[in-house]
Amino acid sequence: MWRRLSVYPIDEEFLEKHRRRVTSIARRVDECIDTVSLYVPDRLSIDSTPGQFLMVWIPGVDEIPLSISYADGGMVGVTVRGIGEATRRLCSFQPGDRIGIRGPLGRGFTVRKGRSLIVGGGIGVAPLRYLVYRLLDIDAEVYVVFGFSDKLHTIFVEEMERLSSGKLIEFHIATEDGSYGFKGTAYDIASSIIREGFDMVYVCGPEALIRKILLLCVEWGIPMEASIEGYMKCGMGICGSCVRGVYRVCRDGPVFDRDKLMEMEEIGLRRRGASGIMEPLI
Amino acid sequence: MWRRLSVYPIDEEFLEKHRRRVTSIARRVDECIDTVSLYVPDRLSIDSTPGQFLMVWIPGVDEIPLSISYADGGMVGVTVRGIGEATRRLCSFQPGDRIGIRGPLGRGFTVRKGRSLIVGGGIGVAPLRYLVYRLLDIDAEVYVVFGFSDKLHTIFVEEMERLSSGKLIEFHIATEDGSYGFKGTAYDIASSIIREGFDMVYVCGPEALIRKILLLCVEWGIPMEASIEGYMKCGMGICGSCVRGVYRVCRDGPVFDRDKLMEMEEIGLRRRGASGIMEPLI
Amino acid sequence: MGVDLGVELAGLNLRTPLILASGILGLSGRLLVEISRIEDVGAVTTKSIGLKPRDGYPNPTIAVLPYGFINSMGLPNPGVDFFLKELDEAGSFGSPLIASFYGYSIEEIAETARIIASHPSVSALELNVSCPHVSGISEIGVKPELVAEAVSKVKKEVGKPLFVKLSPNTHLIVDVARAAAEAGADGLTAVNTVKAIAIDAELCKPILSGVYGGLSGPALKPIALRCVYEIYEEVEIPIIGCGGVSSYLDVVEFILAGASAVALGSVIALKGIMVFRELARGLSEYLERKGVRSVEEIVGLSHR
Amino acid sequence: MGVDLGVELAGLNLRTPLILASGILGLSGRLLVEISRIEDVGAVTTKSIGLKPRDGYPNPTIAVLPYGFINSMGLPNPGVDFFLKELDEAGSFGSPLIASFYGYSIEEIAETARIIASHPSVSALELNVSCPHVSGISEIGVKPELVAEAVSKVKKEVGKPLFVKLSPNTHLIVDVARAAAEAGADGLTAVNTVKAIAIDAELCKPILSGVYGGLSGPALKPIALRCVYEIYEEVEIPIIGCGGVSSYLDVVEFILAGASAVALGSVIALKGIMVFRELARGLSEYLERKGVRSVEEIVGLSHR
Ligand SMILES: Cc1cc2nc3c(=O)[nH]c(=O)nc-3n(C[C@H](O)[C@H](O)[C@H](O)COP(=O)(O)OP(=O)(O)OC[C@H]3O[C@@H](n4cnc5c(N)ncnc54)[C@H](O)[C@@H]3O)c2cc1C
Ligand SMILES: Cc1cc2nc3c(=O)[nH]c(=O)nc-3n(C[C@H](O)[C@H](O)[C@H](O)COP(=O)(O)OP(=O)(O)OC[C@H]3O[C@@H](n4cnc5c(N)ncnc54)[C@H](O)[C@@H]3O)c2cc1C
Ligand SMILES: Cc1cc2nc3c(=O)[nH]c(=O)nc-3n(C[C@H](O)[C@H](O)[C@H](O)COP(=O)(O)O)c2cc1C
Ligand SMILES: Cc1cc2nc3c(=O)[nH]c(=O)nc-3n(C[C@H](O)[C@H](O)[C@H](O)COP(=O)(O)O)c2cc1C
Ligand code: FES
Ligand code: FES
Repeated sequence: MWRRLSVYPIDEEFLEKHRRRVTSIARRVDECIDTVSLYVPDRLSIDSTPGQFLMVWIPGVDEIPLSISYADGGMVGVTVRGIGEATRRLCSFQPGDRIGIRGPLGRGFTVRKGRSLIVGGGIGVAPLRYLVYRLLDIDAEVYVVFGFSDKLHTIFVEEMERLSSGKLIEFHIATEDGSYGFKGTAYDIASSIIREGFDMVYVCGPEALIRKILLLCVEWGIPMEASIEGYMKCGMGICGSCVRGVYRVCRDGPVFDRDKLMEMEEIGLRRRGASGIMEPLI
Repeated sequence: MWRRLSVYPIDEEFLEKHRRRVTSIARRVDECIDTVSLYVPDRLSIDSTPGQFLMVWIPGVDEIPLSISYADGGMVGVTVRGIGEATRRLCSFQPGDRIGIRGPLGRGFTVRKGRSLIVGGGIGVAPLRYLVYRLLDIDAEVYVVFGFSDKLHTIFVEEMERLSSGKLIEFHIATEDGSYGFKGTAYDIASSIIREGFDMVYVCGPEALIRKILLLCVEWGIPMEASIEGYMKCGMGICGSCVRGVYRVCRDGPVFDRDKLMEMEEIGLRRRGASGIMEPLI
Repeated sequence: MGVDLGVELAGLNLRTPLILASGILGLSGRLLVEISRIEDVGAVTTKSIGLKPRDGYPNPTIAVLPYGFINSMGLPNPGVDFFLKELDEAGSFGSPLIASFYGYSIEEIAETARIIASHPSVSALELNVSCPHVSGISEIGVKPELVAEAVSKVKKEVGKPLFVKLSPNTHLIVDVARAAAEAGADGLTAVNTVKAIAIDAELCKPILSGVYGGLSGPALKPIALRCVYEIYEEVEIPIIGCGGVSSYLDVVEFILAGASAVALGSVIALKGIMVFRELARGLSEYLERKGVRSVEEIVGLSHR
Repeated sequence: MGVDLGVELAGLNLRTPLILASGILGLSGRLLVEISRIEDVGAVTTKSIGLKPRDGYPNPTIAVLPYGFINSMGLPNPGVDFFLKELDEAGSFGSPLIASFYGYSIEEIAETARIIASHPSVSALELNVSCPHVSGISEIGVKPELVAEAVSKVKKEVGKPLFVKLSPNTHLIVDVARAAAEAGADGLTAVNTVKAIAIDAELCKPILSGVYGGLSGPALKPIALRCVYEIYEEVEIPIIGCGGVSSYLDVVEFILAGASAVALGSVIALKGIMVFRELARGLSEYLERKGVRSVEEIVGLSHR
C-alpha cells in the first residue's frame, strides 16, 4: 500500500543497512604488532556473507571499508591493520569506545561445497577467515594458504593451525623472510598445490598476489574469486569513486569472479585514488 | 523495520486516504431540481462508515466536503445540492467527467442495533440514506423522518417509500408548504414520535433542526448523534479551519454525540467562515 | 523519574521545549487554551494574524506526500480585531501564548504588533516574514535590511519578546537572522516551509489552487536542521527549531544543532496532539540516559 | 509499441529525455560509455570536473534518510587534464555526453570550459555553480550578474551547447536562470541539491565530515518541481529537470512543469541503472494512454 502510494522504491533493507549504527566495541583482540580485531554487537551482520564489508565510521576521523572477519552469535568482527590515520586510530580503540557501522555491504564470496583453495596475503586474510568458517559449515574441503612478510605480522595463524590439527582444514603458511613456515610467498605455495585440482580458488591480499593467482587460474581454467579494493565513499553504488573497469567495487563487488577481474584490465596494475585519478599500484 | 528506521509515523492508511484519486464519474442520477447523485468507482470507500465524508476536488474550481450517500460494490456515491459555485459545477457534471477524491474522512455515526430514529432535513438526508442501509444490514429497527421545503426539493423519497412499503423502515415525510406528505418540518414529526422511545437519534440537516432535536434529546435523555458542518480546508485536522468548540469537524467529527454538541455551545447559533471569523447562523 | 524539561526562552518560562507551531489549529482561542493546558506543551503559537481578515486560497490548499505536506492555505485568518475578541472569550492559558502575525509593509507590521501585543493573554510575538505562498510576505523576509527595520519598529512599540520566523528559501537566511538579532529581536524561529509544488499527472494541472505551497514534514527536517545549525554559528539569540519534527530524536537533533525549543506542526496530523507527551517522554529519557540534567546543557552541543 | 521518446534538447538529439545526472557514477570514462549505450539512456553527464584534481572531503560523505540522501562529497574529481585522457581511452559514446564542470572564478570557469569542450566526445557542457557544500561554488550561483558573466565568457570560447545547473538554495533562482539565458546559455538544469545537515544524536555530532551536504532524492522532488515550474514561466530556454525522480510519474510531472528532459541521480542507488528502462517504459505508456505522440507535446502543459 505504502509502495503504491510513495512511488519511491523503498528498499527497507537498503535503508536499514545504510543508517549508521553507533555502537560500542565489545571486545578487542590484538592479532599481531599492527593488527587488531574489534567486535561489536550487531543484528544485521548475522545474515552477512564472507567477503561483504562494513563501512566503519571512526567519529571525527574517517569512515573506511573493512571486511567482515567474523560474524556469529549477534557479534560482528573486523580485523584492521594500522597503516594510516584511520586504521591506526581504530587499532588504538578499546572496549567501550564507539564506532558507527553501515552494512553488511556488497557481494561476498560464493560459498560452495567442493575442494576450495583459499589464498590470502597480509591483511587480506581478514575476509578469508570468515570464509573458512562458512565453508566448514557446509562441509567443504578447505585448503588454506596464508602468506605474510614475517613472523611478527602473521594473523590468524594459531587459529588456522588449530583447525588444521583438528583435521578440519589443510593449512600452509609462508613468510617472505622465512621467520615462520615456508620461506616465500603465498603464491609460491598456491601455485605448487593448484595442480592438485580445485573447484574454486578464493583470494584476498595485495593486488600483485591477486593478479598472479588470477593469471594462474585463467591458465589452469579454475574458477576463482577475489575480493579487491576500490576507493570507497558512498558505499552504495552512486558516487563512482570505487569503480574499477566498469564495475562498482562497493555494489557489484568487492568480490568478483575471474572473468570480471580479467575484463577490468587493471587488477594489480592501477587503481583510482580519492580524486578519481588512476594511480599505478606498483 | 521501516518504522524503526524512519522514525516518522508512517500511517499508510492516512497517506492513502489523503492522496487525491482522480477518477471519472461512472453514473449520475438527478435527485430533484437542484440535487444530483454522482457515483465513482472507489476501493477505499468500501470500508467507510455512514457520516464519513469525501473531499471532492472539482479541478480548477474548489475542493469541498461531501458526505458519502452510498457505498457498495466498489462504488461510492455523493449527493450534492447546487447552492454555490462548486456545488453547481458538480451538479452539471456528466458521466466521464473527472473529479478527485480524498477520503473516507472523519468519524461517522455509531451503527448500532436497536430502535433508531433518523431525522434529516434538506440535503442533510445525504449521509442518512447511507446510514439507513447500514442499519438495515444489522437488522436495526429504523424510523426515518425527512423534511424538505417543498415537493420539488425532495430527495430519496421514492427510495425510502419503497423501503417503507417493503416494511423495512417506517418512513415519514414533511414539506414546509405541504406540497408533499405532512405539512410542517421534520422536527414537528420527530418531536411527536420521539416519546415512543428510541435507543438512538441520528440527525443531519440545517443546524436549526439539529439544535432543536439536540435540545429535545437532552430533555428526554435520549442518545443522539448529529453530523455537523465546519469550513473544511486541510481535512486532516491540522489547519484549524473547521474547529467548533474545541473539536475538529474533519477529524473528531463530522458526527458528534449529544454531549459534545452541547459542549460546543454554538450549534445552530454560529460557525466560522473561511477566514476563521465567527458568523451567525441565522 | 525523568529529567525536568523546563527551559527559559527569551524570558518566557516553558515547562517543556515543545511548542505548537503557527498555523496548526491556531485559529480558535478555546482550542489554543485547551492545548496550552496539556502538561507537556511548552507554549502555543497562534495562526499568523494580519490587520485585516483573509479568506486564504480556495481549496485544494494541501497536498499530502509520503514524506510531508505541501500547504497553500494562503494565510486565512480573521484579522486582529476579531482575534482579540476571540482571545477575550478563550479563558486563561496554561502555558505562554505566542501570537504570530504578519503585514505587507513595515508600518502594517508595526501596527499589527502593537494591537496584538496589547492583549494580556499574549506572552510573546512571532513575526512571520516567511510564508512562501502569499505574495508580499516572504519578499520582506529575504531582505535583511527590511527585516531589521520591521524588528526595530516593533520593538520600539512593544515590550513583549519578539521572535522572527525565518524562511529557508533564501541563501541569506543567516544574514536575515543576524539583522533581526541586531535590530533587537529576542529570538528566531527556524524555519517556515520551503516553496514547493505538486502536479497531478492525470489532470496535467497543479494540485493546489494557489499553485505554490510550502513543504513541511520529514522532507523539510534536514533543511530546517541545517538552518538552525547555520544560524547558531553566527547569531546569539535563542532559536525555536521547526520543520519536520516527528520523533524525540528529531527534537534532540534540533537542540544539538542549537535550538532552545522546538515547534511541532505536520506531525500532529499523523500522531494527534498527544504527540507532545510522546516527545516529552522521549526527550526526558534521552537526557537521563546521557546523564544530562537540563535541556539547556545540550543546546548547540553538536558544534563543539 | 509505445510512443517514441526522442527529444531535441538545445541542439542535442536524445533517444529519451532521461539523463544520467552529474556526480552519479560519472568519474569513469569506460563506465560512462557503457551507460551511454543503454537503449533507454538519453544522455550522460560527467562528475563535475575542475581545473585541478580534488580529493573531496574525508568520509562520511553521505547520509541516508528514508526519503533521500544528504551528500557532502566535496567535488572529488581528477581535474580536466586527467579526465580528458580518461575520455580518450573510454571509447565512443552511445548517446550525448554532457561534461559538467566548475571553477572558483569566472576566469577559471572559462578556462576549464575551453579545455573540456575541446574533447570530441563532449557534446555539451553543464556549468555547476550550485554545489551547496564546497565554498566558492554556490556563491557564484546565487549572483545573477556573476552567472551571466561566466556564461558569456564561456559562450565566447566554446561552440557547444551550454547548460547552467541551478541552485534551489536561493530565492533568486529565477533571476539567475534569466541572467544565464540572456547571457547566452542554451539550457538550464534545475536543480542541484538543497543544503542540509544530519546530526547523530548518540554522538552529538554532525555525521558528514564536511558538516553541510546536499539533500537529494524524494524529499527534494516537490522543491525541484517548483523550481522548474517557476523558471518555465519566465525563461524560454530548455530545462533539464532534476531532483528526486523515482518513478515515471515523477518524470511526467517534471515534463508537465516545463522540463524538456529529466536527470536521474539518487534513484540509481535504489533501483540500479536499469531504472532508465523502467522509467522510459512508463513514460511511453503514459503518452500512449493520453493519446500524445511526442514528449514535446506535453512540455509545460501544466501551465495552460
Ligand atoms: C572492500 C574493502 C575491504 C577492506 N578490508 C580491510 C580489512 O578487513 N582490514 C584492513 O585493515 N583494511 C581493509 N581495507 C583497506 C582499508 O579500508 C584501508 O586500509 C583504510 O581505508 C586506510 O585508511 P587510513 O586512513 O588508515 O589510511 P590512509 O593513509 O588514508 O590510506 C592508506 C591506503 O588506504 C586507501 N584508502 C583510504 N581510504 C580509503 C577508502 N575510503 N576506501 C578504500 N581505500 C581507502 C588509500 O587509498 C591508501 O591506499 C579494505 C578495503 C576495501 C576497499
Ligand atoms: C462534513 C460535511 C458534509 C457535507 N455533505 C454535503 C453533502 O452531502 N451534500 C451537499 O450538497 N453538501 C454537503 N456539505 C456542504 C457543502 O460542502 C457545501 O455546500 C459546499 O462546500 C458549498 O460550496 P459552493 O462553492 O457550492 O458554495 P459557496 O458559495 O462557496 O458556499 C456556500 C456555503 O458552503 C460553505 N462552504 C464553502 N466551502 C466550504 C468548505 N470547504 N467546507 C465547508 N463549507 C463550505 C460556505 O461557508 C457557505 O456556507 C457538507 C459539508 C460538510 C462540512
Ligand atoms: C497547514 C499549515 C498551516 C501553516 N500556517 C502557518 C502560519 O500561518 N504561519 C506560519 O508562520 N507558519 C505556518 N505554517 C508553517 C508551520 O508553522 C511550520 O513552520 C512548518 O509547517 C514546518 O514545521 P512542520 O514540518 O513541523 O510542519 C503552516 C504549516 C501548515 C502545515
Ligand atoms: C553522490 C552525489 C554526487 C553528486 N555530485 C554532483 C556533481 O559533481 N555535480 C553536480 O552538478 N551535481 C552533483 N550531484 C547532484 C545531482 O546531480 C542531482 O542534482 C541531485 O542529486 C538531485 O537529483 P536526485 O534527487 O535525482 O539525486 C550529486 C549528487 C549525489 C547524490
Ligand atoms: S563507493 Fe560510491 S560507487 Fe562505490
Ligand atoms: S479542515 Fe483543517 S483542521 Fe479540519
